Amino acid sequence: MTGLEELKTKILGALPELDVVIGWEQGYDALNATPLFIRKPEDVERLIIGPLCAHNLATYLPGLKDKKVGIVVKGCDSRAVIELLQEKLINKDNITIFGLKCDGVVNLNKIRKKIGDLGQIRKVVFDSGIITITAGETDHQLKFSEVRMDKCDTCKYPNALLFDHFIGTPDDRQNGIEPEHISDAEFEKMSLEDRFAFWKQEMSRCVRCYACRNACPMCVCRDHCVAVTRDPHWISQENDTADNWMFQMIHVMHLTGRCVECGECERACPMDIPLMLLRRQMNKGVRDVFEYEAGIDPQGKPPLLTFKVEEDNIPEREW
Amino acid sequence: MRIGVFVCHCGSNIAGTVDCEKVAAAAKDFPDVVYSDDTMYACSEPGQQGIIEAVKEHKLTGVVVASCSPRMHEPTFRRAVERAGLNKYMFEMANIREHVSWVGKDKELNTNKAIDLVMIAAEKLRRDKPLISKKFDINKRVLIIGGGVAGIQAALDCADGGLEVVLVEKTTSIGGKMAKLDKTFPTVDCSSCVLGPKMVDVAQNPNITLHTYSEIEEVGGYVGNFEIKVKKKATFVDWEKCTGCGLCMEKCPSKKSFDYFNEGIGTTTAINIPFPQAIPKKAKIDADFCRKFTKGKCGVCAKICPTKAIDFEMKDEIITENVGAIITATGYDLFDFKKYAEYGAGKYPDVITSMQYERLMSASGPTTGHIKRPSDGKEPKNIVFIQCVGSRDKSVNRPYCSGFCCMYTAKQAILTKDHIPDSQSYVFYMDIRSPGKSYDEFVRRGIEEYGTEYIRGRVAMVYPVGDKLIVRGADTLAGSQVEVEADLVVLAVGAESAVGAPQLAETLRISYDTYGFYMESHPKLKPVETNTAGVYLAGACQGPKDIPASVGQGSAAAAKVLALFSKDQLESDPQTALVNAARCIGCYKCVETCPFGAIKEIEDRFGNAKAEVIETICQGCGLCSVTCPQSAIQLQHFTDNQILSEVKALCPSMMEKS
Amino acid sequence: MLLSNKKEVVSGMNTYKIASVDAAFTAEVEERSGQIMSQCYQCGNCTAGCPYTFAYDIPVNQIMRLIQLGQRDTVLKCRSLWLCATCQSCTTRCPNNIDVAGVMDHLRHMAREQGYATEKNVKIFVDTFLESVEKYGRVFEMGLMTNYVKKTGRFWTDMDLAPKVLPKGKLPFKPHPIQGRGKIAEIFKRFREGQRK
Amino acid sequence: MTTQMTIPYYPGCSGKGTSKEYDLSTLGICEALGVDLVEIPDWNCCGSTPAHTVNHVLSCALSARNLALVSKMGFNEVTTPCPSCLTNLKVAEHKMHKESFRAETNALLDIPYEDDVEAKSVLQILYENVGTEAVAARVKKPLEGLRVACYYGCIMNRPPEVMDFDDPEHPMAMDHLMEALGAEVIPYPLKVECCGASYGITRRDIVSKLSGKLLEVAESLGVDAVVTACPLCQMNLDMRQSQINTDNGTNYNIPVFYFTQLMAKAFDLSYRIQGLNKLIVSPKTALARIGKVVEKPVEKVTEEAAEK
Amino acid sequence: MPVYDGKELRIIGFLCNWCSYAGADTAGVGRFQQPTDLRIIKVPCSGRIDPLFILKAFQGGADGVLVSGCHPRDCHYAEGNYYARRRLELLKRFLPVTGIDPDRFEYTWVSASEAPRWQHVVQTFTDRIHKLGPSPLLAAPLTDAEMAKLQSQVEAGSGCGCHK
Repeated sequence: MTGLEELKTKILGALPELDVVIGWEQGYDALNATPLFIRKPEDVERLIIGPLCAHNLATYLPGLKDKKVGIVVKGCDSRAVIELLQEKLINKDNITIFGLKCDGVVNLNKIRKKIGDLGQIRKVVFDSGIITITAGETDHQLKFSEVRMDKCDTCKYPNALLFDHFIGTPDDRQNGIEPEHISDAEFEKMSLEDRFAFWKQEMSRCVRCYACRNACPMCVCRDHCVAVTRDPHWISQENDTADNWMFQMIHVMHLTGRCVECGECERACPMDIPLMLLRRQMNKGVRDVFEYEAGIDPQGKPPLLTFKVEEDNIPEREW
Repeated sequence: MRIGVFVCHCGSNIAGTVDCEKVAAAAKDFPDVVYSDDTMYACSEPGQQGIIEAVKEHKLTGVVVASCSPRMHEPTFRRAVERAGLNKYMFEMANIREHVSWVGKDKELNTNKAIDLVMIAAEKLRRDKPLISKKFDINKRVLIIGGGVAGIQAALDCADGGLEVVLVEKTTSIGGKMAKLDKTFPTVDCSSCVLGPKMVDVAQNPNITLHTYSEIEEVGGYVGNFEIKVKKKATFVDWEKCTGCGLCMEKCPSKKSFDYFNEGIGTTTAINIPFPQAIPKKAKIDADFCRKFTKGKCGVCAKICPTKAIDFEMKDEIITENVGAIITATGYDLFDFKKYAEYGAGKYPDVITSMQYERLMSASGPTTGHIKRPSDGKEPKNIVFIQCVGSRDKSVNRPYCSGFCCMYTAKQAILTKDHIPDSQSYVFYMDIRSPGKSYDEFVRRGIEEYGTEYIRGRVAMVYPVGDKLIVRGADTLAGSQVEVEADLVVLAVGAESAVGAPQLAETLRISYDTYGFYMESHPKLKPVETNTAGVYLAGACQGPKDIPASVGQGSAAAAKVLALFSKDQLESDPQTALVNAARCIGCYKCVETCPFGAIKEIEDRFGNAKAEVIETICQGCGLCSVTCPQSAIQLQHFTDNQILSEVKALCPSMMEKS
Repeated sequence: MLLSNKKEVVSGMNTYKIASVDAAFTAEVEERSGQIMSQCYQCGNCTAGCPYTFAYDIPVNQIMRLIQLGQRDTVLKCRSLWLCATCQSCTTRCPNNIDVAGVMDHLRHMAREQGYATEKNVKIFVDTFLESVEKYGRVFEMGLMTNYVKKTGRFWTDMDLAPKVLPKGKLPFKPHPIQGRGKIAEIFKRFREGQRK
Repeated sequence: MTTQMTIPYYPGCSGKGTSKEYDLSTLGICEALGVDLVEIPDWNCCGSTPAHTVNHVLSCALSARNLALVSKMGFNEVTTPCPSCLTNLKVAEHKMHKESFRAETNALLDIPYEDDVEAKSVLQILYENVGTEAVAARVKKPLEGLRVACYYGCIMNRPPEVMDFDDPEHPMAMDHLMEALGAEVIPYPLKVECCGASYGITRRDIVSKLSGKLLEVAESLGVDAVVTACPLCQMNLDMRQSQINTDNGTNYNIPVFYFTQLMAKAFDLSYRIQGLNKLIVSPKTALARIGKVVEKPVEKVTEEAAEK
Repeated sequence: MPVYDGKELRIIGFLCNWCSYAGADTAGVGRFQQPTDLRIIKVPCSGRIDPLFILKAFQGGADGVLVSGCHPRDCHYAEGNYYARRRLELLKRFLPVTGIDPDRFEYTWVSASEAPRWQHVVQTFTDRIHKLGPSPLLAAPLTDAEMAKLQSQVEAGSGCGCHK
């Protein structure tokens, strides 16, 4: 992500017409970024972009439906915007998109696993694929490719797909991308029994904090999420494995054909449950059956909201 | 809630393989069940009375009946519950006959299964809410599709009952198959003499609007308020001007057009009135044969037409008709006899279909009623009739009996003797099916008085030798092979569903069987209803039928429509979707998927986008409920919670398996 | 009516004891042939089309009926089985898609296994034919003819044709055995071993 | 003509004996049309009707050996002129789709057959792969004036589920080929009736009756010759014609050709290939009609009636 | 009410009212005998079936779930089964991700007149479920063996690579 100054200029130019522009700023230390809501020109100064800007800001858009909003998006974030537009959950007329090209964002959990919790981070420098993290007086050097988010390993869309302003030059990089995430390949080798036991174990750790849901740009039900209602009463509020499992199933099924794989659920999960594994696997089915990927084409139709009389990839029932 | 459970023995139908007392006893332990008993025949008057008394005595607020399929008696019990003073939707049924006692023999397992089914019915009932039907106005016009004898009868009966009728016929004249017949069985009276006056009545009845050479393009709306788009196909003749004088037919130079009315026996002119008694008696140009269309020049008819009715530029036209009910009387078509290559059908000119033979015998036919065989115009002396051509034949995918061929063949053999006294008719048959008033006597008369020779067996092949056709068949009664030297072979072709029947069914949203015949709502008790409210069936579109049966159904369907229209308003089924506005976020996914356009986009008083169901249009499929992620739209009586309660009852999460 | 094929006089009628139907026979025919006998509704189309009806003692539709009735002996003893040429007329035209010719074939197998050979010469011809195949790998037509005549004693068979046919040089007087004839003999040997089991 | 296709060839036993002329003319015309027929090395008898009347496993084993040999040659198609051989090959092919049956049959064989060969008649190859246009193009001496009835025999097309070629009741492939040669084809209604098959030896009365019927109808149509595609049919109609005449008190003198012989004739191939001297009933008179203008038969009435 | 131990397994059927429920009725009228395991929940249309109902059934310990609707083109509501087909096909492909054997779930189309077909479907599906045996339970705690296996897999770096 480059072109911070260019971005600032563009935002300043557009700000008079907008109620708010959402970007990122530094959080409580140099390693943590946090969303920034720009309302006044002076707020723009705090804006940052770069590999720390992991948050998918599109998550805020449905809540600001009636406001004039500007938003800074990476490639994956822009897919969420497109999907929301497709589903008429937001109105394009009210939105100004500042599109970026992205070289990947960091996964703080991975960093933490490598170097432990270092307390206050003073400085973070990215240079030629190496991150240098300074805590106290010590420098820690890590390969960026080892600590970036899983989704970046397989990212096909580094550039914002939909924008009003594009910052910098689009990246046409196509090499170095893994066709499939390494976790999927390994997961697929597991037997059904092992998978079942695996999820049972994972779900037993879920604390039902709903962070995954709250971080998800496509979870637009919010207060009306069926996971917490009595009518319909899908699951109890008891934190047991079976109900946790059911909750995650509800989340996945509600994302069928809609999930843009921004990874926010997994990033938000305090228990580090591999939620993206479920979503990637579901999306694989969607691709196989409907040759469809969510959040690519603003005019596209989510596959479960339409049908074909003769489906191309659904075999006739044999019996 | 206070639930009463009634477990029906259905004589021994259920009690034979289900321990009904045990089921009733088990139900006592279910939540909210305060009363449970078994009963001999729940649907009988005493059975219903028992339910009503129990409701009153035990202050029941909901009723479960475990008996037959709800598709059988749900309406019956709903009425009983209503008589008991409850809302009729506070009722659920457990199907322990069709789904239990009749399909399993192990009494212990059956009983256990029946208990489960009662349990889920009770669980669902606990979440039922009283529902009140909405009323809406009816448009008291009726659309009748098909102008054969069934459609004509239905049209006349409806019109006599004071209804406005729109009759749509796909050919240029009404009359259907019956108009082509020479005589009818078993009375041997002249078909067109019987039908003709009825056709004229249709033309003259001020209540009937007739659209011939027209087809149904689109059907929208619902019972009481259908909107129909009718395509009036271009005839290239302005019927407002055409007087049916027939001058154009005399002058038309294209005299070898296919004669559809005469089944291709003989030819007609490219501009033609199909037969002299046609209603309406108007000319149409067959563009496949008209020289103006095929060669670009001619136009003789336009020049000589006294009223200048010819219009070569005419285009198809779509008109809209609004009606409250629809009667489908689209009839049948005849089996394509060419599929019987072993009979030389379509290959040897003197092997013809029974309908072609009708035209050969008819005084209005191409031979003015003189039976002449197509090849050389000679009068045939030996005539062989082969039955079951395209009936009872799995190898051509027509395993069903067409029902009327035995009778018309008997008739044709008798008429043959009348036409040609020194002729001999042979009928190859498998079984003679003549169950009808005076039908079998008629067949016997053919055999005994007219000397028709019946030979019990199928025919394997027909081949020509000289100017004869050798028919080689079997006489299974004599146990031998037989050969007949015939001058003419008539194939008694069976009935199959009309061309385009499945497509029309889909337009009408009614179901049809494997063979394209329309499905009645109940094979015994609702023979002219369909499962789509406001759409009725008459005649052979439902299955092969002879004239009296078709006429009977025409009248029956008309009676159904008259009964429907006897009220000014209809009640809609209240088991419709309902939006919980508080939860609706206005994404309108439901609007997108609703097959009926029954959901509209509205704004609440704060200007928030919301969805709202039009109850009278909603058909209650529940597609919207699944589409809505926040479950803001719920199909009443099949809510998420109701289905969930059934699932949870059957699969209680914490249950440990041993 | 022209009943072209008047049947020759049939011997006296049997009373079939319907109560003692040999259901195992029906089942065996179904099992072997893969056809469902109850699908036959006796339309007679097989008999109508069968070119051999005139030579049969029981017409083919009645054979089908007798199978339904489980009349094992009557069926397996009948001459018709040996005269069916498997011309497929019945199978092709059966409205119920029953492979009638296939059923006849299987009946023949059963008759053979149980030692019936009502049309003896046909059986001799068949056996002689297969002997020739077993011996040489191919049919030696001249040898087949001589052997058949030897076995049946019908020395006059086709004598009239000899002066016409022999000069045409179409009938070699010596067999042309194939190299792999041992392999063919093996096939027969294994087959017989299998049958014994 | 250059080779268009190469296909393994199964002549059948009679091709090496009583139907030598069928074999020779088949090879000759195929060569002329660019179809390279490669005889299966060391093929064996298919067992014909006798084998399948005794046992299906045995019968299929005999045919499967030949199919396996084809497979070994590196082909998955084989052609034979003889319908009886074809039936056995196709039935074996058909039955051995089923795994259990295949295993049972392969148990009798040295080389197992792997369910990978399809058998077709020479007629089918000529009609479908070569085509009537190519045949017509190769004609040097058209058969104009020759009136023929095409007789296919009972098992060339039946049962349709197994044979899978042409119409089972009114096949037309041979008719079209004869038309391509310039012959006048008279519609023959008994195209698929049985001739009496191999009962000539055991029950001559049967053949006399059935083949007699075929000749009776052919004669009534006024044809000059009957054209066949089956050695057994040809033998019954030609070689046994004198017997038929004796038994039925008739006096037919109708030559019976293999369709390949007439093709060879029209292609003007050598006499050896035409093999007309092998026929029992002399074709001289019939062949003399070629090139002569023939009066139209009295069919006008029919046409007029049809127009009415 | 528990299913009969040893004799029955827990099989839930979701049937549309117009075709398959009616088809099951027709099978009953025709006395087409079937195994008793299946418990039918009637819904108006296969389009009413939320895939989550099926997952809910599995969560509750169902051993098999069968969905049956009108044949494509024959939906009483014109289009319901087309949507259902998409949802159910995806669910079928997703089930193995959760570790539930996809053979435990089947969807099919049976019309009101197809009694023999319904019998065949019930028989085949029930046989299949009996072959698979009882489904694993989410509610039951992991056994020690399962725990140890998982642990060793994670430590060995195989299995799911998410926690490497």
